[in-house]
Amino acid sequence: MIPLELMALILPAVGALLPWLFRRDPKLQGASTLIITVLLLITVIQLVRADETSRVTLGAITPTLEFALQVDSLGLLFALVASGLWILNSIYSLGYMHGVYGPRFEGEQRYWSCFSLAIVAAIGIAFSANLLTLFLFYELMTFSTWPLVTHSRSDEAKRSGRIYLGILVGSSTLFLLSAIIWTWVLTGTLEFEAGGFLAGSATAGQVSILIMLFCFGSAKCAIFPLHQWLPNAMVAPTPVSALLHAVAVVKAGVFTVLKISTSVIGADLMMSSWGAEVVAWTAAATILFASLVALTRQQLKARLAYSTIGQLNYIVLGAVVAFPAAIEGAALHIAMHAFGKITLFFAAGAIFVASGKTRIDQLAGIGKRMPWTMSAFLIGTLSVLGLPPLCGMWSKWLLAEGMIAAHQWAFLGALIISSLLSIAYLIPISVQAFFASEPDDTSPHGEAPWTCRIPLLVSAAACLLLFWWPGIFAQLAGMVR
Amino acid sequence: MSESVVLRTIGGMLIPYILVYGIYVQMHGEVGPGGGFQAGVLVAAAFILHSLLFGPTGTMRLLPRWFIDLSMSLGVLLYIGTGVVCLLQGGYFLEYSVLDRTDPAAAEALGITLVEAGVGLTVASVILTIVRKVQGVSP
Amino acid sequence: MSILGLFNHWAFVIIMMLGLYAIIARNNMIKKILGLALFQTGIFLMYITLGFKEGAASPILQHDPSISYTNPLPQVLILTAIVVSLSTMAVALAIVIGIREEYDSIEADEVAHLDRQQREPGC
Amino acid sequence: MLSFLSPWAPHFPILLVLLPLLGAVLSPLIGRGDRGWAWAVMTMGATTAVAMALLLRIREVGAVSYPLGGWQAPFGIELYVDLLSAMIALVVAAVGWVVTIYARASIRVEIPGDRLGAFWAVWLLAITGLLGILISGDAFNVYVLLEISSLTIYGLIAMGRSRDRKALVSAFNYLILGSIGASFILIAIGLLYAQTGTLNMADLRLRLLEGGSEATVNTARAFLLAGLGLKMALFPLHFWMPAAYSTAPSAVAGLLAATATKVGIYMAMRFLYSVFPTDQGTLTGANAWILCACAGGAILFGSASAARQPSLSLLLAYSSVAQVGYIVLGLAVGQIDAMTGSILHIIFHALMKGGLFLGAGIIIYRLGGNEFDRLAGLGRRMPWTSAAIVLGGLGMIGIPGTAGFISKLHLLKGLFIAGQPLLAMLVLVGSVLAAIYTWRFVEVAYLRPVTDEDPVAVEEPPGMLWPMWLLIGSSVVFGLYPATVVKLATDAARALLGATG
Repeated sequence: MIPLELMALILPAVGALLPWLFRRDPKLQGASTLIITVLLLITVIQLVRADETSRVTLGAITPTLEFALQVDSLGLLFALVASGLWILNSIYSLGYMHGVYGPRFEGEQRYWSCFSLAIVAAIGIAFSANLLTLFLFYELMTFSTWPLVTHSRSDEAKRSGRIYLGILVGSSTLFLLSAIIWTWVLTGTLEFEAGGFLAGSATAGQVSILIMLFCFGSAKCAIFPLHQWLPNAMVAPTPVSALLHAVAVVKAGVFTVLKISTSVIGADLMMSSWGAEVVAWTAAATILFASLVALTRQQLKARLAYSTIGQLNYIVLGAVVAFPAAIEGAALHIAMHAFGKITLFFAAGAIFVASGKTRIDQLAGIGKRMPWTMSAFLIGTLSVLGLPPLCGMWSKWLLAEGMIAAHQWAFLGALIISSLLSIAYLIPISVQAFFASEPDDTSPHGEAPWTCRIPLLVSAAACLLLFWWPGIFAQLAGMVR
Repeated sequence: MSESVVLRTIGGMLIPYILVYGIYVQMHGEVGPGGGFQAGVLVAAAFILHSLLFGPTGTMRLLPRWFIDLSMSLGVLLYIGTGVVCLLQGGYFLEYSVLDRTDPAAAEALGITLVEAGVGLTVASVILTIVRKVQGVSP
Repeated sequence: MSILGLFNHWAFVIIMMLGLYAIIARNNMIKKILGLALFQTGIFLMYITLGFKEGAASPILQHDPSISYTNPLPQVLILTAIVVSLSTMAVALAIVIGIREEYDSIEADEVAHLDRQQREPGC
Repeated sequence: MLSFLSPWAPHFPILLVLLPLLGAVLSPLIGRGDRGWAWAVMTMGATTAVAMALLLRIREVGAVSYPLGGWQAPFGIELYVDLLSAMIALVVAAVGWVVTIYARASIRVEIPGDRLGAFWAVWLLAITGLLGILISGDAFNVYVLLEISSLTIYGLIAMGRSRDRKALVSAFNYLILGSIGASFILIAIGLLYAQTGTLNMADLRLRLLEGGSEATVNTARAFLLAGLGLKMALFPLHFWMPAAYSTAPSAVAGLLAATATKVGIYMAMRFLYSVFPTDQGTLTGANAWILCACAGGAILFGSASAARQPSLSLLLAYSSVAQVGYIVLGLAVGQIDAMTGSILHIIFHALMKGGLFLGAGIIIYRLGGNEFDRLAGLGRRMPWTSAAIVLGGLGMIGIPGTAGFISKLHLLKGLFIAGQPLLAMLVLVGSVLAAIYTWRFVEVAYLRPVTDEDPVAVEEPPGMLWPMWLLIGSSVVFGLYPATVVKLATDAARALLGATG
């Protein structure tokens, strides 16, 4: 019997092979991916329901240093979000890719295969038992998503790919890896442990430097000044932006930060170290900076990307402030922001498929032509803003509670100001779409195909439902603190 | 190739003596100065002289390429073979004394003679090959 | 120990440096090889002088226990090293013959020039 | 597994050189072409089996000594094999075997029949020399065997003339520099002999520990390091290597990249740590600093130059310059984890770089050269070759999951423990530079469209493909399941440093 944790890795890995096996038949490629996604979700749900989980060893370097999996609540939260949204995103991909690139687009196998590999990496990061395993899958994620970013193979894609890889690989090898090895040298272990294992092995100065190395090393969390890769990655097809650059990749970054805060360094050390403060201020500054930049961006996807940068740094802020409520809020924000932001990206992609529009000023009056899409977009917007009755409220609430409990008024202020700013850059899109009149020269178009519409409606509905029944996500996030 | 009759005659007369001297150095190497290296060079010198006097093609006919190649390999084989026989006799590689357990001293002498013969054969043929390469005689 | 106390070292270093100079300064490949040979000969000299002992006989076994011999081992070693050097010369000459066949020159700078020429229009 | 060899167990060390030597000698009698190839493959297979058996035996009984001719050390010539040398010998033999299998097709197109001559004999002789260095316990024999391998390698490189006449020039330059390097080593050995009166390496150590003229010993060490630096292409003595590797026949380049420089590094380890006296197992003063500086320069210069080369072969060669830097860095620090990292990198780099050069050779075989201009769209034209090269490149970067990561991990750990975080940073910067040069290939192969006149798909000869994948694949397997090798390397490093403690 294969352990469920391993199963969750193997399934998407098989999913990465299937497109090459079925290269002759595109229908089969899509169908097989869908089956895999559903199986993966079932596996993850089984893991959530399981009472006890065991440690699974994948390989060993030395007897004390292994590639190993170990499930915990934070990991389950991330895995559940990633695998659940993967289903929606695969359906959406079918509609989007065939709508934009034609029924048999070039690099189809590569597209599906790399997508599955990115999910392998996400699951691996979620379930990793130690820093080494986490680093393994962290890098796998970088390299498996590069072909997706450069999917169009244009010069722009090539340039973006260089920035993408340059920042992510550079920061992870220079900072994250050196932090990991330094931790290893100081403590002799890399195994995650609830409450951290660094206490007692390192001086205050070392801890501070380590915190900074770790946080700037996981540049996937898009902390300033290492955020530039994310807007650049928007050159990728929208499903990639939706799942990977709003959910899987970026959340892998903040997940790493959160995990290190809770299970490597420990909340107590975090709260007392100046390194955490440096990171927190940087995160706060990033939040405001990203919100301001978002205001100036006219490309819809670019604006969403900067919004993502801001939202990600909420999580980083929560993780480094490290008060229980802040940690819980940060963990919950991984899930809640995911549902809201993926809805927005799905809608942006649907608009592109149906009308070919990418700029915000082109969207005047589009609500009448695409009522379903734009309604979902509105719901997503409100959820990202954190307004009731949408799920985004819970995580922001908890984050704010954490800041208050920690007496971090400046950071609370940053959260509030950025929320106001996000009203300024997101709401006008919907307002314009529904209430402005359409320019005369628009060519008529209808809604996007149903394969695009259904996923976005489902995710919008999820935003609503999760407000009333945050259920399992809230439970898992509660267990993290 | 020399056109001078004097050189050809005198040189031709010298060749057998050089060869004999080479063989003497080879055989005497076990008890005095000498041995395979020196003998090999002397023997080769005889044939180099031959090729200078009568032209490379003449020597080629005398000692065809396949023969030189063969003796090159055979020389090393003789060397290794002696060592391997020692191995098979239960000794270490090149431990000659095990060749004849009743008379280790004679066995030593036998072993060293065989090995030196191998060295001589190889050195002579290698030097001839090098000289031919420089002379530009292609096979 | 006086400067001249290690006379043999001075000799071998000077010979070596002469060889090295030829390798570096001479353009002709054959002369470079000759320089290399000189260089190696210097080292052989060092080894052989190592085994020298004043007033000692050459190491050929004589049935007289009172005789002191020079150390035979360096000579044996150097015999091997000479063979190695000889092989090096052989390989070097073979390569130079090849260069001559391909480039029709054995001057290092001319050969380098020909290579550069080949590259430029080739791209 | 290899139990049928057990009656021969005491003789494994000599068999390790005897088999390829016998193969080399008999090879001209067997014939050229395919028959010669089959013979070479058989020979190397047997050699690999012996190397494997030797390693297994040493793991059981510890280091093995073999007195040649029954003369006991320190009077006779001794073969001495310990864990370190047995591991590297296995790598040399196994990679040699795989490359021999590969060589069949590539030699056929790159060396015309009338030039083939005694190719297989020379080939096997080169491997004999390399294996001999590894198992020799006698300093002078190391020199002789080093020259045997070097001379044959000069010849092998020169055989690249049919594809690129520059091979002759690079072989000549390599010969001159290599001979000077070897002469320096000869001087060093001579000085050591003058100081101690012995050539046996274990005995040398004992007598050097007794004391003596420090000036002589230091001079000897300086000559040795300069000579070995040339042989292992340590920056700034690396000039010969890119030219030689990029013009040699591709099978030869694969063999050299995987084995030749590694054996030079092995000699440095052997001499610096188990012959010369060390202070508590570490190098001190100028020795350590000069080596660290050279290694650092190699990493930065090699990686940065690799990113600017016009062809894949040159890129790989400069990458080798950098990788030698990593290995020497671990060697110079003399900390046990760093040394483990170095030993691991010797092994893993042999697999990866060997595989990469074989990949570059397949491209030459099919496209006639591997300048980047020709490689546009290679990802679709030769998917398997390109994929292997990318995988090998990831190993050069040290991405976790590849073998390169395992060795770098240990190296970095050692550098941190030794209190050299700056050097560790240097290694990491090198990794980032490696990402740049690897990605140069990736962008050309996968993002640049295929030029119109070229046919889209090119057949990739399976006889060359699977040896390459064997090497690259094994590096990935070792990246995920390295425990056994790491254990062996740690033991070897401990023995190497502990012998001095």
